[in-house]
Amino acid sequence: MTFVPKPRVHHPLLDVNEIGLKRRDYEAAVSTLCAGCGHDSVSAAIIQACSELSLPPHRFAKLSGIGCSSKTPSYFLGNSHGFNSVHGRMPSVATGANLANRDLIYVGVSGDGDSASIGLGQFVHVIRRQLNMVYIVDNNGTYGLTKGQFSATNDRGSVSKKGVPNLYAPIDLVSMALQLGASFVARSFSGDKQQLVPLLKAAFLHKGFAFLDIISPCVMFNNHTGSTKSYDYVRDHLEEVVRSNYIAPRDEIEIHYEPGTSKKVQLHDGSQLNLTKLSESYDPSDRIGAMSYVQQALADGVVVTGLLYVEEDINECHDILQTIRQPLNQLTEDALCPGADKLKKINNMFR
Amino acid sequence: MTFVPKPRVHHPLLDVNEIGLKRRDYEAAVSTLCAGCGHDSVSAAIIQACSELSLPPHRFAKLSGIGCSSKTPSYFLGNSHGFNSVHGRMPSVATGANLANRDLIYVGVSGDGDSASIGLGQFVHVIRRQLNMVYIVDNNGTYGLTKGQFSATNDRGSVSKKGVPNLYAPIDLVSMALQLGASFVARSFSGDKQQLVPLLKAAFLHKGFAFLDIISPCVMFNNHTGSTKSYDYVRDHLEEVVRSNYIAPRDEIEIHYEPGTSKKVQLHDGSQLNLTKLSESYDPSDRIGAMSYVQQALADGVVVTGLLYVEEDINECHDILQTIRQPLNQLTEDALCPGADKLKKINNMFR
Amino acid sequence: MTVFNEFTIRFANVNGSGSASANTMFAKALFRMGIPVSIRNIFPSNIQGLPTWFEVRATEREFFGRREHVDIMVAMNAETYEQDVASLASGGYLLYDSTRSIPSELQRDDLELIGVPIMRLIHPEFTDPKQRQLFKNIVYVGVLSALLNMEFDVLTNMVSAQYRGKDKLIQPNIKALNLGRQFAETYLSCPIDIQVRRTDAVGDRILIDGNQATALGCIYGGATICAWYPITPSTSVAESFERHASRLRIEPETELKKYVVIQAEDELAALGTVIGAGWNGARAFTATSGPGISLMNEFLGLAYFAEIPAVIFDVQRAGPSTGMPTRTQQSDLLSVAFASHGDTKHPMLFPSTPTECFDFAALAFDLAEEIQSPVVVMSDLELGMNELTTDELKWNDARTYRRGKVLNAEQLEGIEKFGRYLDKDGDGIGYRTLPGTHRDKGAFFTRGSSRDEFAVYTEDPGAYTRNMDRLLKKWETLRSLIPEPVFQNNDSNYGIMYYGTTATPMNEVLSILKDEGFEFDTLRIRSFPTGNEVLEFINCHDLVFLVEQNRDAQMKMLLVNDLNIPVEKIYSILYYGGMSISVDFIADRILRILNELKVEVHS
Amino acid sequence: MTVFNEFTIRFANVNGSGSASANTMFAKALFRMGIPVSIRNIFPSNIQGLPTWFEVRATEREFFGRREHVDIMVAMNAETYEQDVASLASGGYLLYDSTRSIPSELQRDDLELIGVPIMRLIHPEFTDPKQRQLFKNIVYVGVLSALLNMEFDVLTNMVSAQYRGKDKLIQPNIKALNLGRQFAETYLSCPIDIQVRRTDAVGDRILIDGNQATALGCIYGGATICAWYPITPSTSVAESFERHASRLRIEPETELKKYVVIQAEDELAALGTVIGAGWNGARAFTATSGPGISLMNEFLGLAYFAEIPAVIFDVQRAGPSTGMPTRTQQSDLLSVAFASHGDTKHPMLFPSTPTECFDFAALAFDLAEEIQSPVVVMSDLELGMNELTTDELKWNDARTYRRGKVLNAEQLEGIEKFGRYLDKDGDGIGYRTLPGTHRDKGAFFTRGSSRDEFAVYTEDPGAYTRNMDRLLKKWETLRSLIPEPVFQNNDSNYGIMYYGTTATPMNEVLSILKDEGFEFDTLRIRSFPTGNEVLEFINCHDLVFLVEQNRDAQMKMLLVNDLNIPVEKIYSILYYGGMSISVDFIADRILRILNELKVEVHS
Ligand SMILES: Cc1ncc(C[n+]2csc(CCOP(=O)(O)OP(=O)(O)O)c2C)c(N)n1
Ligand SMILES: Cc1ncc(C[n+]2csc(CCOP(=O)(O)OP(=O)(O)O)c2C)c(N)n1
Ligand code: SF4
Ligand code: SF4
Ligand SMILES: [Mg+2]
Ligand SMILES: [Mg+2]
Repeated sequence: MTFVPKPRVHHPLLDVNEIGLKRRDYEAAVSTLCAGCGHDSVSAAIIQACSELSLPPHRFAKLSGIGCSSKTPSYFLGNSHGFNSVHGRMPSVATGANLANRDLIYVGVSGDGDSASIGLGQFVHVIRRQLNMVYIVDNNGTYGLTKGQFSATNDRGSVSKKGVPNLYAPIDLVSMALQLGASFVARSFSGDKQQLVPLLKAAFLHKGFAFLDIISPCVMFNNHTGSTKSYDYVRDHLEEVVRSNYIAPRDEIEIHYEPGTSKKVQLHDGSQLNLTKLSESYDPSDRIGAMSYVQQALADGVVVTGLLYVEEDINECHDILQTIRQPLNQLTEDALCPGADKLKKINNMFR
Repeated sequence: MTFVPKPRVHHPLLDVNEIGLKRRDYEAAVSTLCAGCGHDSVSAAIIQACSELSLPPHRFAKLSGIGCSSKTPSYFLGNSHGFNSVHGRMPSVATGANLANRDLIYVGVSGDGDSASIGLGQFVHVIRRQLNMVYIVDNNGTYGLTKGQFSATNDRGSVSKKGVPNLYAPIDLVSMALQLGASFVARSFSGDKQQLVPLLKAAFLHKGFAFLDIISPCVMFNNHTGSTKSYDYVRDHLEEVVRSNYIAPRDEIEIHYEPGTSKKVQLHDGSQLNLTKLSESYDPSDRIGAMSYVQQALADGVVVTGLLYVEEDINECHDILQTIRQPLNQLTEDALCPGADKLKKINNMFR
Repeated sequence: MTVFNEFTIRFANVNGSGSASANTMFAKALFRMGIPVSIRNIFPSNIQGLPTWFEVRATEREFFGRREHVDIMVAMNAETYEQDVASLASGGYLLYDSTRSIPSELQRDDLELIGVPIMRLIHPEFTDPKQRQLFKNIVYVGVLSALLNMEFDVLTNMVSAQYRGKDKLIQPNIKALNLGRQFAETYLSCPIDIQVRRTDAVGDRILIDGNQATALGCIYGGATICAWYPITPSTSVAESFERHASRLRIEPETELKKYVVIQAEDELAALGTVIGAGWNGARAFTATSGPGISLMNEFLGLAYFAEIPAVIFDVQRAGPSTGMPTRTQQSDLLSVAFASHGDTKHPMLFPSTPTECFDFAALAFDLAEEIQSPVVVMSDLELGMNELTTDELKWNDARTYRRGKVLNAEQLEGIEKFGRYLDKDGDGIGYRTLPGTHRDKGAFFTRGSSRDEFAVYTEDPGAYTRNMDRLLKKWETLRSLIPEPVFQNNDSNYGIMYYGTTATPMNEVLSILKDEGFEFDTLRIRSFPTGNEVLEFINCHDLVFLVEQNRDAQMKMLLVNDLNIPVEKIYSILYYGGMSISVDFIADRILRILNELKVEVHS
Repeated sequence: MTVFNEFTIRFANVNGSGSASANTMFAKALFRMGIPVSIRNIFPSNIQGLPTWFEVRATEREFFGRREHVDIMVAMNAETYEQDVASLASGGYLLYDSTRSIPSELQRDDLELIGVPIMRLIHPEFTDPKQRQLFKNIVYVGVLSALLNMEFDVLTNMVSAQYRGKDKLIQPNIKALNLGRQFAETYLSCPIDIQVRRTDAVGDRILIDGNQATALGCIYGGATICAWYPITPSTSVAESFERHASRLRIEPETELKKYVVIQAEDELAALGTVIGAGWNGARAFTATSGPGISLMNEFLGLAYFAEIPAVIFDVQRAGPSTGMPTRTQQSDLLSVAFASHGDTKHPMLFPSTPTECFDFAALAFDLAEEIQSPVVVMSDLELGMNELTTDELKWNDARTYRRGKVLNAEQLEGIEKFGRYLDKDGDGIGYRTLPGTHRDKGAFFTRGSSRDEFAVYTEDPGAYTRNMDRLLKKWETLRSLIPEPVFQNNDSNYGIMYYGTTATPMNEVLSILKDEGFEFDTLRIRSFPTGNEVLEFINCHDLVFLVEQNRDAQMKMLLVNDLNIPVEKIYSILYYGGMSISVDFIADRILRILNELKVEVHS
């Protein structure tokens, strides 16, 4: 994401971060989700990532659709504006918001029902527009808020709480995002903070559309044996292929990895991502290869995680549209209204 | 497609086909499209394919959305019912129709605006449901009926009639269909009848979801130099990777191809498809490989055509749902209403 | 003085804690003792951890409506304790968990306090925290059984029946019931002044919610295709349909299904599927709520104009937008009646009881096919999701489905030139054909654009106007097909009109008004459009109240315009807070207006 | 007797043949001679090969409305020849291509026939078939120039101006004009009895269509974001906005854009984008037509309830459903007014001229931000896509944008506790803040679900009801902000009300009625809701006509309910055939009703 103060070395032991804020400045209202819900872990990870990056909370705009997942923007960054819109249509609202003010950090939180069913068209088209935002799907394979129907990301044969198997093949949002050319595509697991927090940091600093599919178990309706989106199942079938490490611009820490398996990505604000390939055959800079890998793994029942693809220096939506640097919502009358004299000339075009 | 009389050897020189019908029995109202519109060639190919296969026209149901392309069902198979529904929502209407009567042949015609923008969600989900139908997109990269705006399948940099370049990357419906697990995926060109008619025949006999992305130039708004969906451009950039040949059950013709480059697919009615690989590195039975190939070609500006992927013996929607053999719309009161006695017992459940 | 079989009890719990099933057991036990009950489950729009209330009204007088105050409060949620205490009527009973003491400032002097140390009772008996949580609820049911003098074996039998097969669960449940009952019998003065006793006031009625009755109506009405998208409070229509159909609609030889349920990707696709099926001659429906109705607008217009049968159940909740998803309202009337751009009108049915949900569901399929148009059954959360004592469901085997004007191959043979949109019968309804019917006759093109009588596309103003006028004629035909309003004559000059769930409180309201000296005739509207009865009712009365659960007097607006009714005669009683409209609210508003108008006491 | 500057001419062509630009050139030439003109392009819903008509009315008397019959017919389409001949007034002129002879049964005795062998004239001069096709149209313009006595250099100057830069095209066009003119001068008796002559009746007016004027209004009104989805007849709003903005809204130093146009994936996304932008403080709009309105329902409800400014242009076409996409109607009123489930109401503005399209577009942005709600400008195909002689566009540089109640960081500093939905000013409108404004004050959560005054989610019936009541209060505030109706007083006891494009024929209708002895007061409604003027107008007149272009008397329905107006006083004149409502139709219906009511001749 763009236009945030450059974060400096993070000192986790200090009470306040680089911009003088405490962790609780990044917190918000108490969650009303079920105890143990994966979504709360995602919110916690967002809080940690933002606070460690020293991003100013009030420069965020949080957007969501409808669902348990879509409620979560109430539970992090309480000092930023949030917009809980309608089911499946967050991407378009985010588009409008972003176009109006390119200087904020946009984070959208959606659910698998919200994004893979009713919102699928908008999901695809916001990627096509390369909107500069972080798009998170709290993926639990179920419709939590309406009490446990299968969602379109649920795997064929995965079993409902009542023992009924899902009949349809899943829609894999990661494969879709890869195919559609999202410039940052990651998958993670709400139960794996170690992996999730660095990924979120990278996403917040990425310029362009950063997509995170976060498997986030629903303890109420989809955490039983037989479900492929339960904590246990995901832990057992997870394969991390790329580990990402965020390195702040002035961070002195030297990280050593096996040569050939590690790769540095320069972020536009000067910080770096260090990507470590944990799988020989995976290359996070090869979009088509990544797609094949992920699809093959899906067929094999393996949940591939990590920063699966990243491409810096792409043209985000404003670059494509060639809008001015200044946020459109800050243009005043002088800048917008051509005035009476000009109108006289315009009238002449119609004579 | 299912439940059609078995076609026999076709004698192209006879006036009537196997079921005693003439070509004009497959025709319909005169087209009101622009002279030279690619869509009319697609309609002509449908007429030819159906008549050569001796399929009974009145057992078809034709469905469409809105657009020049979506008008075309009025221009073929005049003795079958048609339903010109609303923009982008043909897939759901087709779903309902098919569920109501599994014994008809369903052909949906859509446009790139209709399927890749407003109808994208429905397109994806009808594939997920594996609906037994032929789904044709007359792909011209533009909104014909609303006079030439770019559609989402248009290539980045392709230029409008007024000279404005398209800013966004295209949505490739073929890649999408492959990724989502459609069991029959083809691309063709309205200007290539030789390729198109056999593909349509194969599609009509395929059991499951058969998708055809047919590049079909709009002579009015998208056939100029600089457009990547013009007749000239497509002809120059076309690469046929698999040639398909339909072989009727009792067809005696022996086809010889180089061993290793040819492959026979048994259709469920006993007929066969003979697929000839024209490209060394292409395998129409490898879904993930096909996806990579097509995506790579797209990046290289090559239009890959042919029967790109086919899988027989899959479970179509009715198999998945385990509906009875008899069409639901033919069930009578006896079969549907449990009756007064049963209701007495049901009442007892609520006491 | 002891009151028998007449009281309202409210349980205050935390949601996701299993309280609903314990509370339902309590209510059902009363019902099994022959006492008519109504139930209201007031739950938050979340899954776990927030306040929730469950109200049971036992009423031999058949006063099923909601009252503003309750007689007994089972206050199990510390968070809402204050407002729960406040909602008790004076002299009411407050049952609370005395394991922890309650701050004295939260007490009221005019209440009977019944402290039961539930946590403490549970603790030694159950070790698993989840079980402790669950059985807390059963314990207070046990306590109530003693306080109210309920037949204990009705409860224990219910437990046994419920867990048949899972026998391990029976014992702990009965233990928990006993824990409560024995504590009460030992330490509390039982029974209290509110008591129950076996009666036969229920008769052959049943206890069922509207959504389940609707689902059964769909099965009996011959629906084969359900396409839906989950949304509170309509979800259980589709889910019940699937459950019942999976037993009632299986082909025995093959175990294959004579029905299909499609969980669509959204509401647009749900209605699209229904329309495709209706076009192809199957009875199909969808169930949704407000946001779904909004999304279905375009397809509703298509079905109206292309004349396709479709049945839609709108289980209304509090709008606008996401509104209050778990609260009830009657506020989608305008939105449904005029759904979609252009000149459109859609018929609506308004059931008032679960039994009527069943009847109207089955009827809706007849209607939709007869008029070849969408029919929307307007239920609401109150009706759809709460069990109510209601007439048993009835089906007349002699009844046959009215499938409307559909020509088969034989009939087509006899027709010179088929014209889909000809008005052969002068009722505005044309003959249709289904795909695949005939080799070379009767095929036509269905479209949302204008066409002539032979289904040929046209932009001719004359053909377009004829078509639109025919649709108006169909609207008039419809008036004779829909259920007429229910009239209750008390020879009064004043009238009250209401519809749907505003019917539930009405008999008690009338009784209160009568006590104040006012008698009323009533008219329960059951459809839009209506027949002429509504106009007559208004004309025959000096003043007429119209009770609705919305802000904008939506039914009034529809009536005024559909029937050219004098606006000034109608007084709207409008409640839109999201709870079901209360007896007190209606009676109070009517009395206030009568007072303002200086209407004299009747008789 | 020669008539000057008063006639209607209709061109019958085949679409996609380039006729529209020739016909427009003809109309514009009249306009440049100082004669007020109105234009009606009647085109099919396809791209090429079907019949299309283009009508020009030249009228110094300012009678811009459509008449049922025309004075001159340029019959260039054999397919529609019969109906084209029929549409001529008695004594009218029929110009046809005499290259091929016309069957005599298609002739009428009461017409002046003007045969011109256009194809034959063209053939030797142009060889390219496409050119032949194109220049046919220019030839008949040349013929007309002689017949009507037009100033020829007005035409030749237009050709030169139009093709400046593409000089190669100038000569053949002028040649074609000359071909026609010279033929006429040589072989026909020129001029005919219908003639034009230079005048200054146009004054400083312009010739522009409503959509283009709307687009300019958006630019002047400060819109920075346009999100849209193509649909006839609204497409040219967005396309004109983009075209004009690309010249008027470029940052000179960087050549970057001070605006954004997003062609969304559908109408839902288009309005979603507008709402996101409005929430974030940019002026944003979408333009659509009926089907788009249907799809926008859910988002309209969100914007109403979450209180987000949004401007929507609904360029209406004939519904329902796909209807007649290239025909005009005023039939989306109910659909827009009550869009979305739950208790919702949306304000509408009704421009009658392109100038008012400009004014109302700019106004809509002020209104939307002031009332924090969607505002829908209701245009139609007739107004949006046809050029009309209209007042020049004016802008007062002293005017400032009214941005509504938005708190900046400084103002927030001064506030103890910010409450987004507090009604501080008693007008029902709260203060909002934009994202990113202040480090730790003023952030709040926007949602479509219910909340209290401090934007905290709640299901409390009291808070919900307060909020809904405040929205009603806002509705009342709105009445004072919208454009008042235009009243024309003729001291009559009878009134006519109309709105939008039904205004266009009205001055001629009044003149006809006056000739019959009836005078009327008129009221042109410009908004919904209205101010009290409408109620007063109805109260002050014995009978009132309300003219609309829809079947269901949609405006009447809105007025009756919004103002509690006595229904029986209003007589609806309804036309819904899809052409623009004609002078003849209105006058005829009004006279018929007056006759039925036995109203005596006035004065
Ligand atoms: C238009 C519309 N349809 C249906 C609903 C009901 N609804 C609320 S949340 C939800 C599903 C949420 O599932 P998901 O997005 O996966 O979120 P989760 O609760 O699982 O986190 C649905 C269908 C709605 N609010 N709006
Ligand atoms: C809801 C809705 N929005 C917009 C339109 C207007 N519209 C008609 S056809 C069309 C685009 C058609 O493009 P495509 O599907 O590619 O078909 P083509 O004409 O190019 O064959 C649009 C936007 C509509 N009919 N309905
Ligand atoms: S229902 Fe599931 S998704 Fe929703 S809060 Fe509970 S655990 Fe989380
Ligand atoms: S506009 Fe284009 S797509 Fe439409 S009919 Fe003409 S050529 Fe075909
Ligand atoms: Mg989910
Ligand atoms: Mg197209």
